[in-house]
Amino acid sequence: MQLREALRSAMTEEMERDPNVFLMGEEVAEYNGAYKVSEGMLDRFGSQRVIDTPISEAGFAGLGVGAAMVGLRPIIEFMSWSFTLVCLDQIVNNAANVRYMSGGQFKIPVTFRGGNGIAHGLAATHSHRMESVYARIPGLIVVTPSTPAEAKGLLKTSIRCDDPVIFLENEKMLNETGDVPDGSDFTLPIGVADVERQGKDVTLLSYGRPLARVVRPAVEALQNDHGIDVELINLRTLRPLDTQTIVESIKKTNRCVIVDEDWGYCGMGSGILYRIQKPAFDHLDAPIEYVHSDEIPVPYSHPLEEAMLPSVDRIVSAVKEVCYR
Amino acid sequence: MQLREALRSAMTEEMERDPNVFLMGEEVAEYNGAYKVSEGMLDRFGSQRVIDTPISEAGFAGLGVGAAMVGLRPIIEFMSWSFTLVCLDQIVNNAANVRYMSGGQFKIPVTFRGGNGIAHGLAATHSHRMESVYARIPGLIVVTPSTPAEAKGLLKTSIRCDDPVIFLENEKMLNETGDVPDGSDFTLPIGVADVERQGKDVTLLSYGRPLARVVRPAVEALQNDHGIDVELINLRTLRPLDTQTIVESIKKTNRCVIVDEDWGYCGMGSGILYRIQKPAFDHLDAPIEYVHSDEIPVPYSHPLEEAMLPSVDRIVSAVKEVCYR
Amino acid sequence: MRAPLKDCSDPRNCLHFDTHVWDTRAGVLNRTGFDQLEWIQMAVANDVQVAEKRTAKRAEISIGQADAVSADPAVLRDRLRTMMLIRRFEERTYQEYTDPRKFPDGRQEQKIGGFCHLYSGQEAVAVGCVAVMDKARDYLISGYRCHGHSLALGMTPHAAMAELFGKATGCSKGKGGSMHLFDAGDHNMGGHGIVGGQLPLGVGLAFAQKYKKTGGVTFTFMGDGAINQGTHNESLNLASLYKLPCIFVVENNGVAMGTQVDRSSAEADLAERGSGYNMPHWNVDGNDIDVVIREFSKAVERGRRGDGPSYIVANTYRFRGHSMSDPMKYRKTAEGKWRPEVEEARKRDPIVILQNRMIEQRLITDEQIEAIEAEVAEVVNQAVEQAEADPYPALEDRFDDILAERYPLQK
Amino acid sequence: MRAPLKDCSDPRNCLHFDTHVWDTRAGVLNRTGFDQLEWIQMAVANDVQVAEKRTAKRAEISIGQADAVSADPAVLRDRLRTMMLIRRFEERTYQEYTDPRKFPDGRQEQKIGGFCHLYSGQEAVAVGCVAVMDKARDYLISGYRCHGHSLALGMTPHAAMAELFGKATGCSKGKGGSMHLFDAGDHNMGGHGIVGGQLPLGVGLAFAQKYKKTGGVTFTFMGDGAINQGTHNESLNLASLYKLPCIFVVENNGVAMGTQVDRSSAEADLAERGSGYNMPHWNVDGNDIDVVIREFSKAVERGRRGDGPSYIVANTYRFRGHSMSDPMKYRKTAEGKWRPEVEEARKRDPIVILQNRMIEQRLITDEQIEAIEAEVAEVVNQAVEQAEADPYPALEDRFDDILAERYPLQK
Ligand SMILES: Cc1ncc(C[n+]2csc(CCOP(=O)(O)OP(=O)(O)O)c2C)c(N)n1
Ligand SMILES: Cc1ncc(C[n+]2csc(CCOP(=O)(O)OP(=O)(O)O)c2C)c(N)n1
Ligand SMILES: [Mg+2]
Ligand SMILES: [Mg+2]
Repeated sequence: MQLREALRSAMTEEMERDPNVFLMGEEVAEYNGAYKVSEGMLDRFGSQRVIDTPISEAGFAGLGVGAAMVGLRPIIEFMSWSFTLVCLDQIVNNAANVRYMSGGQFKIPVTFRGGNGIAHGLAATHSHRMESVYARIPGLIVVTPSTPAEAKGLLKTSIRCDDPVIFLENEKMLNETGDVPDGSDFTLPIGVADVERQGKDVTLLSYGRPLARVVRPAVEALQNDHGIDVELINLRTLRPLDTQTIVESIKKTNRCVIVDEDWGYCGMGSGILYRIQKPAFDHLDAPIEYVHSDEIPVPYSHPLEEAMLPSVDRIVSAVKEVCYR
Repeated sequence: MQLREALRSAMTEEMERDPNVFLMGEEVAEYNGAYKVSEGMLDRFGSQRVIDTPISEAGFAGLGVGAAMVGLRPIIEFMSWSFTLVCLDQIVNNAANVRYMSGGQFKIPVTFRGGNGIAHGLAATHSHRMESVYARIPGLIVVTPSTPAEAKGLLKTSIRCDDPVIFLENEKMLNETGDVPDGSDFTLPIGVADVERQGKDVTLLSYGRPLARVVRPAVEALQNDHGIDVELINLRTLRPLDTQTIVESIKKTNRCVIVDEDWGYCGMGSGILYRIQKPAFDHLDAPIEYVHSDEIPVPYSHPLEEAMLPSVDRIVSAVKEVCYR
Repeated sequence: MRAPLKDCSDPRNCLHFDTHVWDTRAGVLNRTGFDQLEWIQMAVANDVQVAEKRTAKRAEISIGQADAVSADPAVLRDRLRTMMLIRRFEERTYQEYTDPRKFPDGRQEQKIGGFCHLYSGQEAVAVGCVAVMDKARDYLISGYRCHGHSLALGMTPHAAMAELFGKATGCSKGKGGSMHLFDAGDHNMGGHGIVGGQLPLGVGLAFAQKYKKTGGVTFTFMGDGAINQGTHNESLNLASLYKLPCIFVVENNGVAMGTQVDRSSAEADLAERGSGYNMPHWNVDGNDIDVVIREFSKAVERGRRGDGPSYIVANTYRFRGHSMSDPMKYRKTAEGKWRPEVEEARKRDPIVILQNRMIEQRLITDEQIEAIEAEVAEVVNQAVEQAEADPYPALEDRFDDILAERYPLQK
Repeated sequence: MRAPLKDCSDPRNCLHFDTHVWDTRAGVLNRTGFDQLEWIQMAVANDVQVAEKRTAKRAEISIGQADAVSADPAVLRDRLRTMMLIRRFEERTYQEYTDPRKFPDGRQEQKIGGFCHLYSGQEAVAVGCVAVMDKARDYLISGYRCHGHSLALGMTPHAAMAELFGKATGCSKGKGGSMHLFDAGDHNMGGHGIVGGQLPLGVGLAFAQKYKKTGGVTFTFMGDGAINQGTHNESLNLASLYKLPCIFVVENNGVAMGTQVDRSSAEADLAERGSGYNMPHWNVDGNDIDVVIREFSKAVERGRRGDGPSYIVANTYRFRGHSMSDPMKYRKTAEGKWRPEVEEARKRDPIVILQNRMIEQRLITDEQIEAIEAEVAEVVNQAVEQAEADPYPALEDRFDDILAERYPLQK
């Protein structure tokens, strides 16, 4: 199953399960989704529940929060998380804060989803990696799948979750295929990292798109070409972070490398690094390495963009460095 | 001189020096500034150069960027940096990216300034600490003063700077007084941290408002009550970070504590921690401690708000912990 | 005894407001320009000329059932009491804000923190609005100047004052404060601190009402300053495009902080900002509760009928400063005296207007009004006393109410 | 030979657009509703009735000096050539986007990355706009559909194509790409990828023009989808409040991605979205360059005179899909055939309109048109060849052009 199909089946099943769930966003209905994630859903559920919007991100993000305050369970699709720079206030001050500011009177069961990060050739305005911006905010849940099964299992839990969920896909991930467990009961837990591969030499932390693009290939290269046995942890949830699983792993490997496509400084990896450096300090034989994108606006030109991104080579070097090889 | 007067004198001098400098923002002119920073400036410079705006942050932030593209040097005042959640796109995609996306054809000499962070009793929507959000962005400069002299010297350099500067004040800082060197030639450098106090036992990093509120008192308490000799570094510039000064200090003290009022995870301190943990790793005798606000939306109620903030006690404990005392 | 009801002398509050002119296009109720007398005269002239054609359309929006004149005297007295309660609450809040709590050891402490925005002078809008609401299915959402709306919706002065004091017994357990008063039970959807930030939420509430076919409507309040936020454009368009029962109410008190409307909006007739969305948009006299009730009722009926949103500018006046620290220089002459506008506005005090009208119509006596005055003063007194005696939240409570679920979560 | 110039059959492109109706208030040029014939008739009738009163006001905006009919034939031919160059460039871009670069080893590589939005069909707007600009002092800023504006302003096809190819010789050194074409020398202020994000920048450019008293104006372009962003409200109000020489141009090509205007805007007459700001707002036929020139000139004069901004909706049609991946199902019947609208739009091709008019007026011959066709094809050919031969930027160059200063910085 393609990852886009997994997302679609999660949404379809949840909409069938609960009439309060609806899907709204730019081009989700008549166009069948800018990236065809919602293909066929308008036909299936009708225009009351699969709803096209004008290009008004602040308007419809806030609409989702308002509807969630009174019991609907909106799925709000952003064509790109980059565009949420125009509506951050609605997510931070309304989705994340209204529950607290009302002393717990409201639940905000809204799921915001769409493509996050670099999707190649889109240049600086369209290539924002927003994970650290949202993961920093108390009151939000941040989830990021990397396989079709994760996409389905995590999205279903996100839709059922009574808190606002930031669900980060990536345009280039949508064509990826993988097995997805049968049955509409299949869900995956939020707040639990997945130890994708057991290993004894080094703990490698990553999430989302770079896993398939560079991290898994690097892990293989490290084993085959360098004899380094990597424990690979796919974080899946960025807030709340499953610190326990990570620290347990570092206690075993005594080494840690973080890989993401964010900018490093104040980026996602910085947050992860902060969460673990203290509990892991006594177990670390080397500083934590953090492989991230170059700290530059994302250039359009393909070779420059390629050069700025974490690569298999950069990961291999970083792992070798913490292993002092 | 009050800090607000120092800001005013920096703006006044720069506006006298360069006719391309102007001040724009909500209530800056006829009301004399929501916090009286720009008091008297309308009378002095007239309504062509001291300009009130409607409550349209995205509009006037972008106006500033556009005007800067063609050679003006706008000072854009935000009543609070919290409100820039509604105009982040203008700052990130326009102020920070236009130069790069045009291959360097434009300079963007705009200064955005206003109160950042917690100003007491304003609750979750009005208490955002935005420093890490902006410090993460390539293309921006982030500056934060803590004394009247710094306010003046850094603001003058910011206005003269050809890049977009995020200048972070704090409402509760404006009444603070201190000496400011005479003369309109006085400026301070961007990108240079200030070793406020030499010490041998531990390096303490902080910036902005908490310095006066809790950090300096804690440093005194540590010396007097615990015999711990702190090297206190006032960062002054958050992007680009003066990593060199920090690492030099840690090489001497072998211990480091970061204090800010941000949320920890993916917050400012996380970014700083990431920048230094690797170069400092071999010199650190303890994990870096990071004292930050509780990771909760800012509560209105005074005792709760007080409880969430870094305190002298928390800083003292953290310092004692890294000193293993 | 009561200042007599005069001809309006402040053009902003002039009764011309509820003279509405019909645009020729279907369903669009147009506004009158209050500072462009020529335009008003012109419009009225046109109105006569094409009166025939318009009659059919005008009938589309009939007068609401809540017409004040025909209402039960007890209901009218209750409305007056609510307005007086709000006024008393706000004026007491002013005192509480400025009088610090004094401890035996000489220490002082501010009772109310942060910003505090009083509603005095605007009571007819909130109380008139709630009068036309069906609280079983309608919602109200507002900005940070939300004490009046909250009390009108039924929040007890104690729950409101305790929130201002940051006490555990406050409506939001002390976590929201003055700008963020919520009461889910009253369908009071807050209290929102970011100017314009509540507009998309209001659209979302109305969306839910349409989605669930409740027949409810949502009143979405904002100030005259908020119309200049981006959310204004997005929210009006979405509400009209989806035909949502969202009633936008601009409380035009003439000023945003210290910026008068003509210095913040390029078009001084604010109802015009509601054009371009295929939605009725008009001005009403926000100081006359009967006008508010009559005009808001039209919007309610339109919403319930499924015809979509409305945009109403309620023109009123803010008696106090923007927040507590505001010296209101913009209302003073160079010599520091109040400008005549302030005196004029006092004459149009919404409470006095209603009192005088009720006296004239023999629905109330001076003695009864004084009894109400005493009663609400006592209620507010007790609220303050109780709130003052109430405990602060336990410090550990600050970690509650952030998330609804526990994590890890699998569902 | 050329498809004959017909009466407009697509109401969107009907010449009614440039019939403008005056509002009675000072300086406000109103729009005609193109899908509400009744309203148009009504408006026209009113127009006659109050014609007397309006004459004085209408005179306020006189016809611009750039009136097409009186222009030099060489100038007209040059405009036609620019339109044809843009068309040829865009159609070639379409090919280059879809034909990957093939290497001897069989490897393939896309020449143009990311999104690419073609301007075919809208040429009269950009070229007409540049015709009324004084490039020494005026600016133009646009959205991501910016190839046409850039070429019209004078960017060489080579600099544009090299940018699309991500080459070092591109106008932005390969760093901006298709959506972010800039040329400071041409006063081409970009190329902006975020829908509506450029509007405040346009206001800022106009602010600088007023501040420096240059007499210049700024054309701020957007699509019909962009009018639903928050920045639209904020920018229009700021521009009018400060009386800035900012000319907002909505290129209404009927669709935003796959969303037709009537599904994105509650009011289908988009010029109405410019009301409420005390600013002239009207529709023009964006497919007729002479109309564009005549109407835009009025806005330019207004701006230069210091009277403030204008809001013009140029109604046109996008011949290609939104971006390269768009199958345009929304323009097809259930059987996958083009809907009649597409055929109609072809008949209103802005290039054909101008060609036919010039032929009729004996300003050009068929042979001359063919010569231009051949010439622009060759220019584009060479641009592609040169761009293809050009080097990519050096990898280290990616670290340049971020900041203008070196840090630490003291000044
Ligand atoms: C986005 C944003 N910008 C600025 C502020 C600061 N602020 C709070 S209230 C206010 C004035 C609002 O005036 P108006 O909308 O007329 O409401 P009123 O106070 O008159 O009720 C301003 C500028 C804010 N809260 N949010
Ligand atoms: C804020 C934002 N939201 C969404 C997008 C994605 N997007 C790019 S173009 C477009 C459609 C714009 O249509 P319109 O404004 O009519 O311009 P046109 O493409 O017709 O020229 C959309 C939704 C974006 N770039 N920015
Ligand atoms: Mg106001
Ligand atoms: Mg369009």
